[in-house]
Amino acid sequence: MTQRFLSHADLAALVAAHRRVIAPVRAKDDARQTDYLPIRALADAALGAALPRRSLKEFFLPPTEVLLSYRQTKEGVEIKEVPTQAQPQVILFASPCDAAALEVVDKVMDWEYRDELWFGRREATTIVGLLCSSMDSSCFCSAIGLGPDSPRGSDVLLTPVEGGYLAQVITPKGEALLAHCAAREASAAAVAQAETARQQARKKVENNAPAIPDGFAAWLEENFDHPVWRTMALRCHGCGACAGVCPTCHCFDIVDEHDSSDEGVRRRNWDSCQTAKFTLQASGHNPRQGQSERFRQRIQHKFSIYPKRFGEILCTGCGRCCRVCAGGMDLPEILGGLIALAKKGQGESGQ
Amino acid sequence: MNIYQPHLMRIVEITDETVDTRTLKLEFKAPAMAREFQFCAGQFGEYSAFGEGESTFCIASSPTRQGYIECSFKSTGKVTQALRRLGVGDTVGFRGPYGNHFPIEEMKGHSVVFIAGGIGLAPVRCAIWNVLDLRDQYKDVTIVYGARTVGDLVYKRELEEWSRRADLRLCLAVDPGGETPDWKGEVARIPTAVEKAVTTAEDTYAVICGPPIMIKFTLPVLAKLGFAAERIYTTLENRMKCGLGKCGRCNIGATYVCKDGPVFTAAEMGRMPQEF
Amino acid sequence: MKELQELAAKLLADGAVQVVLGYEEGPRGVRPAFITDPAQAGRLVFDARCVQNLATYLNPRRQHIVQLGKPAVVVKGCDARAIAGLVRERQIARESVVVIAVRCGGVLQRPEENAALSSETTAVRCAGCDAREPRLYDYILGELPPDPPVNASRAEQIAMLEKMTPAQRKGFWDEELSRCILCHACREACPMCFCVQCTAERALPQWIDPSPTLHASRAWQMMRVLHQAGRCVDCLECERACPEDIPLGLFARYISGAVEKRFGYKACDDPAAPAPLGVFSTEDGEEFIR
Amino acid sequence: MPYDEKQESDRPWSPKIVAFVCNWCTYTGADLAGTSRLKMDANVRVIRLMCSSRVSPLFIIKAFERGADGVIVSGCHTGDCHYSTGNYYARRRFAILRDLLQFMGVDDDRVTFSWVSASEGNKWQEVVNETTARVRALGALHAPPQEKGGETP
Repeated sequence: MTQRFLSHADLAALVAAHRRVIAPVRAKDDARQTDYLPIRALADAALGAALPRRSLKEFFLPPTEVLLSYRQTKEGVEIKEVPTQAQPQVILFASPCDAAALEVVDKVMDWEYRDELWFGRREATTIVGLLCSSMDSSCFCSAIGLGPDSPRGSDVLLTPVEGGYLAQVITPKGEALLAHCAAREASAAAVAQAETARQQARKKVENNAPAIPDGFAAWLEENFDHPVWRTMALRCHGCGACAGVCPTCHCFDIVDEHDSSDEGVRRRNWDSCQTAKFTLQASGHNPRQGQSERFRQRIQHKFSIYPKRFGEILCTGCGRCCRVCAGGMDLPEILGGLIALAKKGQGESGQ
Repeated sequence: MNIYQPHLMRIVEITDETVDTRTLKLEFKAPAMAREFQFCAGQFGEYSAFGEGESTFCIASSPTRQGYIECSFKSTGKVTQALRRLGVGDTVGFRGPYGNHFPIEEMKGHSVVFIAGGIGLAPVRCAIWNVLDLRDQYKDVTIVYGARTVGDLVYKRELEEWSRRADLRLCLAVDPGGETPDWKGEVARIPTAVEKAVTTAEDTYAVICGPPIMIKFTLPVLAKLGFAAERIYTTLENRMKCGLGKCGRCNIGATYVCKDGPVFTAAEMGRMPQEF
Repeated sequence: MKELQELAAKLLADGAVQVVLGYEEGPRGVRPAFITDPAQAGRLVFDARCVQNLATYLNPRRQHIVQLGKPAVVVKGCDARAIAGLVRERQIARESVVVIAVRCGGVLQRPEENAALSSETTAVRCAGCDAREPRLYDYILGELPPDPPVNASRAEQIAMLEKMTPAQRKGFWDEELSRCILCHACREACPMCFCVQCTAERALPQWIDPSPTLHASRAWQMMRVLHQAGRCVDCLECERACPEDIPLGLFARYISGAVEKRFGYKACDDPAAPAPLGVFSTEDGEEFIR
Repeated sequence: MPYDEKQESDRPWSPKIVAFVCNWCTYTGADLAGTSRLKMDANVRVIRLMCSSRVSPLFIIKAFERGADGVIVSGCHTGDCHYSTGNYYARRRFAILRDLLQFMGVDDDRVTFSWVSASEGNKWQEVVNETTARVRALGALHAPPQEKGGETP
């Protein structure tokens, strides 16, 4: 991994040189919040503010997107394909938990059938991550094996240092992005400063939740019928807000929409396993009857099913689900409880 | 062409099976697809009525009959009602084939018992015709099929045809109260009918499909007859959207019905979390 | 607080109820608690951070809560209006729930900040509250605290919107609702949204398009608000639940105001009060009808 | 595009108005207007319902969201309802709907509520022509729908 120094001017030039740059921007409706939005100039970006309300997911899997459009003709149906090639874009100052999430979701999107809509956007996007400094008590990335300085999913990772940034170039795409910037070797002082910043950042989240232990996925699978699930979701409203803000929740619905004329579109929309309708079968039978079962699915999918199928935890510890939950459901706390149960269970079976 | 884009198919024949169940016979519009399309018994597809959406059904026709596919569905929701409004010559979308299939090859040289309830005959029918079209490669073939009432039995013409064939045993049953005065079959629920019709599990595979409650009560009967759980095959139909392992709703624990299924052995189902 | 904990413990110990729905200290502030063991009653708290309307959990469709047994529920005077609403609309029987009302001195707009009540930090919904002294209860606790400072920001915002031209108002809502992802969290958190099947989820006919386009989001909110007109209890759980921070409370406040202005009805905690849109008067104004 | 705008984009814009009318009074009144050959703008599509109280606010919301620029709701005069009191309930609902539409930025002039009896062919003509003129002056309600979130590639 090469480390380079980028001045603010370098970065400003980089923003100016690209047609579409996304970065955290102060929310119009609430100055305390930020959103990932297109920017024109580096000064539009909000640095060191809160974690953006929504993750980067929507730039790759929009809340609603057209899969195809169709037209009824006398001869039958004509289908118009949607292009799978996307406009090039740069995501600047991505939070490491959001960047990592994309790589995690890549796995399912490439599972035997390749989702060209997702990968079209992934390939056209260069991600510049930034050492996280906006963590709060809801963050638990280190429990998942990531951290505020995790390079995962970023093409370039920036760490603020005196006068600019230390840039770690992680991928060839990152290299290409910085090709036009002056190649300045990072000074030893800058490298040391960055290392201190990373350590400090790591310390801030380390104690928010216990690390996921080995064998946790297997424990969850074995304990699918554990009584703990029955009362875990009492305060959950089943609203699915958590899925909307989650950087890794990727479940979707496919629907057709038409008007009275002969044209229409097929769309893919975000969906959530927390709603009753999600698994409701045509016969009226629902395999996941109640909120306890639905919440169990959420936890199982993230911490057992996905690890089992893809070797990855489907969570990056961004903490958004706890921040938005109207019922006060708290993922780090729930995980802590489950981990304690798992350890106790393993202790007992070991005796 | 992205993975969510369907192939266009033309409806060439419509058969009403019951008051609310209909079979569509479909042909690919693109000649290349019509020539090259291959599938295995038990696989499923996503059928679309344009403007209304997609619905998941198994392919009900046999892979031995090339050039067309058939699907049978009950009109319950938005898509199935829209499919029902279509006529011969109209266009539907099809994505597939998806999922795994029945062990048609593995079963060669052995006997097969097919057990189905209600519209559960559709996926089983696909396997039945596959076996019947290669009849000399299998030993005994037994079909136990039942429905709530005589009117709910599907594929009546084929039941008629099977009943006349000497190379298979057909046992038809309707639930008590569902019989008509001229009903000649059994008046019994499926588990009872299976007990009567099937005498041995020796060298035999079982293929079973029907409502969850029927499967629940038939499996113990098969076990009592001596069927190993690895030799009992069934097919699950969870709610699906993509059929490709992405949309995240058909899983039972870590098992994705669309990718690991829809065909499972009773042994596999026993190992899954009981969240059907 | 001690009074509340003792009462909860006693109700549970006596078997009068099997679960007490109240508030407890969570890892990130106060949150709903479900106490089934009298020994755990000490977890219950009540203060200005208790913003949630626990009546939402009384929805008879929430099977996993119904299974816990007969509930006692801790309510503020304003929350009691939702209980009255549920009783009025035959969702629960009054005697099926033990209402523990707490005299309220106002709650916070942002409970996570745990600031002192001021004209900026008090919840907007406390402005104009006439229910601090609850009237619907089985037990009532605490002394009536002094009036909280008034946070007029919501009223000011409505006044500002009313001053705009229709095109400006449409622009305002288009911008806000463009964030909507149709997750329906506003519905799930609402104590008065208890339909077995929501119109938004009906496919036959499809009234509201399921995709979160601006058109569908707008249609969804209008439908929701109209269905709440005269039923809304003004608890603003919808706004609190919205992951996109859409100011849904503006709708709630505005429509309640409209119902009050036109029909003289205000959300109340009397289960016998008529639903304003379920009745009529021959004298109703029709200045808008040609 | 799921909406009509694209198809009709070649033609000059003309308002689309949907009228929900009751079977007993307004529909008969509109019929009278027709048989009397009263001159009316051709922008109004009439949907007949049994009573003005059958008009769910959803109908109106849906009409607007699906491309209508104006809506007319019309029934029997109060006291004349075929079902005695249907229009009294409807009147309450419309009052609230009107307030909400206003709050959402839909101009008052886009929605006309009226009572037109079976003998008031002339009044129906006026309602149609006035509403059309007002909506025409306001222009189209919605711009064509746009994609949200990540740009469609």
